[in-house]
This record gives sequence, structure tokens and C-alpha cells, in this order.
Amino acid sequence: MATLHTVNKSPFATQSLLSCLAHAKAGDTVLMIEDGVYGASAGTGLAEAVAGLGGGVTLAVLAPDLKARGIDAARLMDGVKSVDYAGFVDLAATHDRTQSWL
Amino acid sequence: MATLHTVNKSPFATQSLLSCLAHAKAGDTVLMIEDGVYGASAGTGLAEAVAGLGGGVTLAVLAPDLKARGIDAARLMDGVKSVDYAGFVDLAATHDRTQSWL
Amino acid sequence: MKFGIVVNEGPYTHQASDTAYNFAKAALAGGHDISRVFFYHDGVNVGTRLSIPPQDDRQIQEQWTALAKEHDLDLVICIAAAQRRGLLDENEATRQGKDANNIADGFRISGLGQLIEMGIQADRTVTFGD
Amino acid sequence: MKFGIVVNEGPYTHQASDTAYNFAKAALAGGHDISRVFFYHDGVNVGTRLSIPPQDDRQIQEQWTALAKEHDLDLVICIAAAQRRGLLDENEATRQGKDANNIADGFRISGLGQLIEMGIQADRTVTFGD
Amino acid sequence: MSETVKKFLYVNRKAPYGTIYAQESLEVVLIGAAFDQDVSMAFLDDGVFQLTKGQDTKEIGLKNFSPTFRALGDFEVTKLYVEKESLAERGLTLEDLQNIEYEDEDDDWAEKPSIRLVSRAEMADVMADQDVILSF
Amino acid sequence: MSETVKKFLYVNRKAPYGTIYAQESLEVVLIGAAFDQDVSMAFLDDGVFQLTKGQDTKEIGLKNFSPTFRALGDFEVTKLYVEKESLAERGLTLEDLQNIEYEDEDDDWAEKPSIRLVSRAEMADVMADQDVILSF
Repeated sequence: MATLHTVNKSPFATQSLLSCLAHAKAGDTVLMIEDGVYGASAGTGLAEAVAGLGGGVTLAVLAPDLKARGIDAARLMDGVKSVDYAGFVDLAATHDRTQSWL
Repeated sequence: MATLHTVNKSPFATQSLLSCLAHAKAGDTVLMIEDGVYGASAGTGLAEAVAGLGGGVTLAVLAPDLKARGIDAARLMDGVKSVDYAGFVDLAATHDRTQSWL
Repeated sequence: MKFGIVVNEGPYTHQASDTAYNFAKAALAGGHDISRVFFYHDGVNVGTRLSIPPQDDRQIQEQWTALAKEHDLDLVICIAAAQRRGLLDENEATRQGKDANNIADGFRISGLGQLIEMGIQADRTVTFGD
Repeated sequence: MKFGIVVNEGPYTHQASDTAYNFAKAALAGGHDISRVFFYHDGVNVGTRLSIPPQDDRQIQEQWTALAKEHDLDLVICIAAAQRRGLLDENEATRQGKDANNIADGFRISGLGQLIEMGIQADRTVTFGD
Repeated sequence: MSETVKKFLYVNRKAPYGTIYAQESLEVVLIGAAFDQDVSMAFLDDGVFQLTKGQDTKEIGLKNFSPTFRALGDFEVTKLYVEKESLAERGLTLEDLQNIEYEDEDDDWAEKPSIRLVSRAEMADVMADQDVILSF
Repeated sequence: MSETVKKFLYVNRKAPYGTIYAQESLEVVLIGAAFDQDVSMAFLDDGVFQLTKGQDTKEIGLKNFSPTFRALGDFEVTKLYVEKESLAERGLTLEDLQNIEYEDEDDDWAEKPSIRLVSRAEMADVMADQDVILSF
């Protein structure tokens, strides 16, 4: 019984990603979309907090949004899974519910 | 040559107030409006950061927005000035420019 | 699998309606069903037929209308949210004494109950917003 | 003193247009002038005459129209932002081949140059947004 | 009864009045009550500000919708989960919130509090126990 | 010349594409260039993300407006202040941003960088030196 969480805000601008990670449970997936994809980069002032909170949680990022913003996939934190829209649909289907952190 | 800064977001949700305070100069006024008024309360997890960054800066709050949200004026941090819409207009007129931290 | 989709933001200003559209397209391409798309809050503004974006930009309403035609989708605009924001169909305009309407082809206006019904009927409900 | 006011968000969803209205009213009551109110981004949606809020709520567009009448205010809606979002006057509708228009009394549609001009002419420019 | 009963959770993370989400969330909850589902509401992050008492919107010109929370019990919406950590970070206690009650039909219509203070971990459990999560 | 020349600052604090503000800000700047005012742009907080190179929006279906930044020089918009601290917090350096240049008519049309890296304190000085500040 796992949840797919989506986060569409930059973690540098709002608290949504941190709040989401603080409520996600082991087995859940947190998918960063839209401006949320900035949370998936290594080497930022927030990367440690994101990696630290994500224990037991799968981190994923929507690749089309990453490309749009000019972020090279090589910048992603270790273990972040990259999906396209079809992959987003699969994640929504294979988790029991979706929660949007707006 | 002073600036009136307005902040309309809750500091618990976004970084706007902290960014504003980090750019305000001595002699400026930071006016918290709309959901920004939550930044003016004492005894919160952010009050110290707000008070600390505001050196030389006058903090003000839009009282109608405070009342709307059920925050008693007694909760305000020391030194926060309370104004109504007419007071907001006066602040805009007596400062050389207005900058909105959206 | 049957998806229900909620769109909470208007077109162009937020990416939400674009992401919802790309998600819906991918779900249909993947063989899933979409039981309904519910437009709430500023999302109701997606359904205006009066939008004229620049030539080199996408036409968000037309994308939804075309997708709905192709896959027989049920695009529902919340009536309460729509009334506040000035989105009307012909019936509503007449009933309310307004001299114009602006709803686009393929969308229909109905109540919030349709959102709950969608949540009950769909296997998964996914929300796109701000 | 002459104020210029920028409204960047639509009605009801964000408080920005309400705060701008209350600011404008207070400025006029205080003996100041308002050289123009410029509606940009989703702010253009403030100018629709098709809005029907609940009876016990304020009618934001009518508030602006009434204030403009009383004080001869210049309420300008950005044409580029308005086209994207489906806000049209009669001329634009005809020119673009649209079968309806929705702009309210007291508002006019014009270009972004009006925003810059307002910034030049006003003593103070104040922005309300999200 | 063959009708599906699903667990619906309405998640409120935004302050009232600055944006309309809190108010329109409440409108869904009231309509949704007619569908006989298992309804809960979650208040965390700035969403806890929605429940403060003494809200008075006269001067800003918006409609004060906060009294509606006290009517939720009449619609059999009786589970309002409020996160302790969110309250504490904002300098709030239960005392600062409205008194929201419902009449328990299984207990001789005794008046009981609708607000259930939960820890962040408990809130995560509430969220993980739902069929449909609507976020505002 | 008796016409007023004012200092206009366009403040960009938001990421591109998630919302339209970055794009519509650029539209104002281009129109505003015709008015012969003293124009500057400020990029801080998430606004620095607007300037990254390699943006490719094909898959999300939105228009890629980032090439427009390179055309600003032709409109005599040549002062793009970018905050160092904002870049650093986001793991970015000048290398990650587009190369934006203008031709300096006072220096034999030499190509010069439009981006001016400034500290937070210097950004505050830039802001305090303006007549009109438009925020997006």
C-alpha cells in the first residue's frame, strides 16, 4: 500500500518538498515535476536535506521538465530515477494512491 | 532614499520574507500584507530569524489582514508597526519606491 | 486502469494544465481509461473558447477539446468555480442574465458532486495544481 | 501624489486584486491621484463582465468599474496577456474572428507600453501579485 | 449495501484568504458529504491557520468562511486531523483554534471534539490509509 | 532632452516554465526598451534558473523563450545583474548560464558580457538605486 507523491514547486522557493519528504513512508515514491525538478540536483544547498529525508523513499524526476529547464541528467543526485510521462502514468498506476503536494 | 518592501506570502510556506529582509537596507520598511502577516508574530519558529535580519529596517503589518486571519495584535513581535490601508498608502508615498516580493 | 484527473490552475499562467494534458495523453496511449477530467479553481479557465495565444505557442483549450473528441473524454468544469471567474455556457448565461458565454466545445459545466463521483469511480485520482 | 498600480493576479483565487482595490480606494480617499491601473498576467481576468460570485460575496469587477466611474480611473488590460487568457473586447473579437467578447464596462484593452508609460508618469508604482 | 465506500482525505496546507483554496476546499467537503463516503480532513503546514478563532474579514472585504468549520459536524464530517508540529512551528496551540464539535449518534448524541491533534508521524499514517487524496 | 528618463528594474525571482512570470517579464522588457529608459534586470533566488543554457522544452509542449535573453543586447538592455549567493545555493556557476553579450557602441562595438555577477549586498544596492521596480 504505497503512495506516489508529486511535488511541483522548487524547494528553494517553497517548503513543499521538505514537507512531502517528512510525510512520505518507506516504499513510497516522491516524483518531482515542473519546478519541483530543481530538488533532484546534487551539489545544491538542499541536496543533503533531501537525500537525508528520503530514507526508504524512492526519488524520481520527470525528465521532460528537467530537459526544459536545461538541467543535465548528470547533475542528478545518486539514485534518482528519471521517467517520462508514460513512466509517470506507470508510477500512478503501480502505487495505491497519488498525493499532490501543491 | 528608502524603499517600501511588501511581502504577501507566509514565511512558513515560501522564502520571500527572508529574501526580502536579506536585501532590505537600513531606513527601509518591510510591510507584511495578505498571508505575509504571519511573519509578524512573536513566538514562532521563524520569529528570531525575522527579528535578526531586520536590523535598521522597520517592520510593519497590514492590520486588516491580521484581523482577517484571527491574529491578535498582542502576538506581534516587539516594534512591529500596525497600519491600515491609509497607512499603507502613506508608507508608499513617504518611501521613494515600492518593491513587491512576490 | 481508470484515471480521474483534477486540474486546479488556469492555462498559460501555471504549467499544471499542460502537465495534466501530457499525463492524460500518455495514460490513453498506455491503454488506460480516463473516467473524467475535472477543472476546479482557476482550472475552469482552461475551458474558454476565446483564448488566442501567439501563433508559435500551443492552444491549450484546443488540445483538450481535440483529445476529448478523439477519446470521448468527459471534461467537466465546476459550476461554482466557473461562476466566480466568468466562465459560462449558453444555459447559464441565459439563466443569469448575461449577454455572452465563452465555454469551448467538448467541455461541460456541472457541480462539485462530479468531482466526488470521479474519485469514487476512478481507480486513481491525480491532481495537478499550484 | 500620483500612484500607478499593477495587478498581476485574477479575481477570487488570489487576494492581490482585493488588496489593490483597497489600496486604490484609500489612496483616492487620501487625496492622491491614480494615474492608471494596469492589469497584467492573470490580472486581466479581473475585467470580465461574466463573473457571477455568490450573493454574499463581493463582485470584484463591479467594484473596480464603480471606482473607475467615480474617480475617472484608467483601467488598462494588457492585450497580450488578455489574448492568451480569453479576455476580449468587441473590436478584438471581431478582428480575431471570435463570436463573443467579455470585457466589462470601465476597462480598456491596450499594449504593454501603457505599463511602462505608467511607470514613467506615476510618482510611485505599486505591484500586487502572487 | 453494494455501494463503494472510499476513504477520502482533503489535505489543507495553505493559509486562508491570501488564496481561495481553503474556501473552495470546504465547498467540496460540504458537497462531498452527501455521497456517504468515509471523509477526513488534514490540516498541516499553513493549513492549520485556517482553523484559528476570531477571524474577522470585514476590513479586507472577503467573506469570512471560518464559521463553516463548526457546521461540518452536521454534515457528518467529524475527523479533522491537525498536525502538532505545524502548530508548534507557528506558535499556536489548540487554544488558538476554534472549538469544533460533533454530536456522536453512537453515544447518545454526546458532543465530542472534531479536531484530533496528531504528530507528524501519525499524520503520515492517516495519509497512507486513504483511497482518494484531494489536495488544495 | 526634456523627457524623463527613469531607472527601471525588472526583478526576476521565479523559475521558468512552472509559471509564466519569467516569460511575460521578458515581454515587458522588450516593449519597454522602446521607451528609452534606463533599464536593468535583476535575477535572484529562483530567477537565476531562467538564464541556464541548454533549455529544451519540446517534450513539455511549452515555448522555449530562453533564446530571447541573447537578443536583449539588440534592444539595448545590457545590464543583467545575477546574484552570486543565489547561484551558489542552487549549485550553479556562471558556466551554467547562457553567454549573453551586447555590442558596446561607445567602445567600437566590442562584444561585452551583459551578465554582471553581484553579491547579495551589491544586489541590494542596485535595487536601492531605482525609480521603478517591477516584480514578476
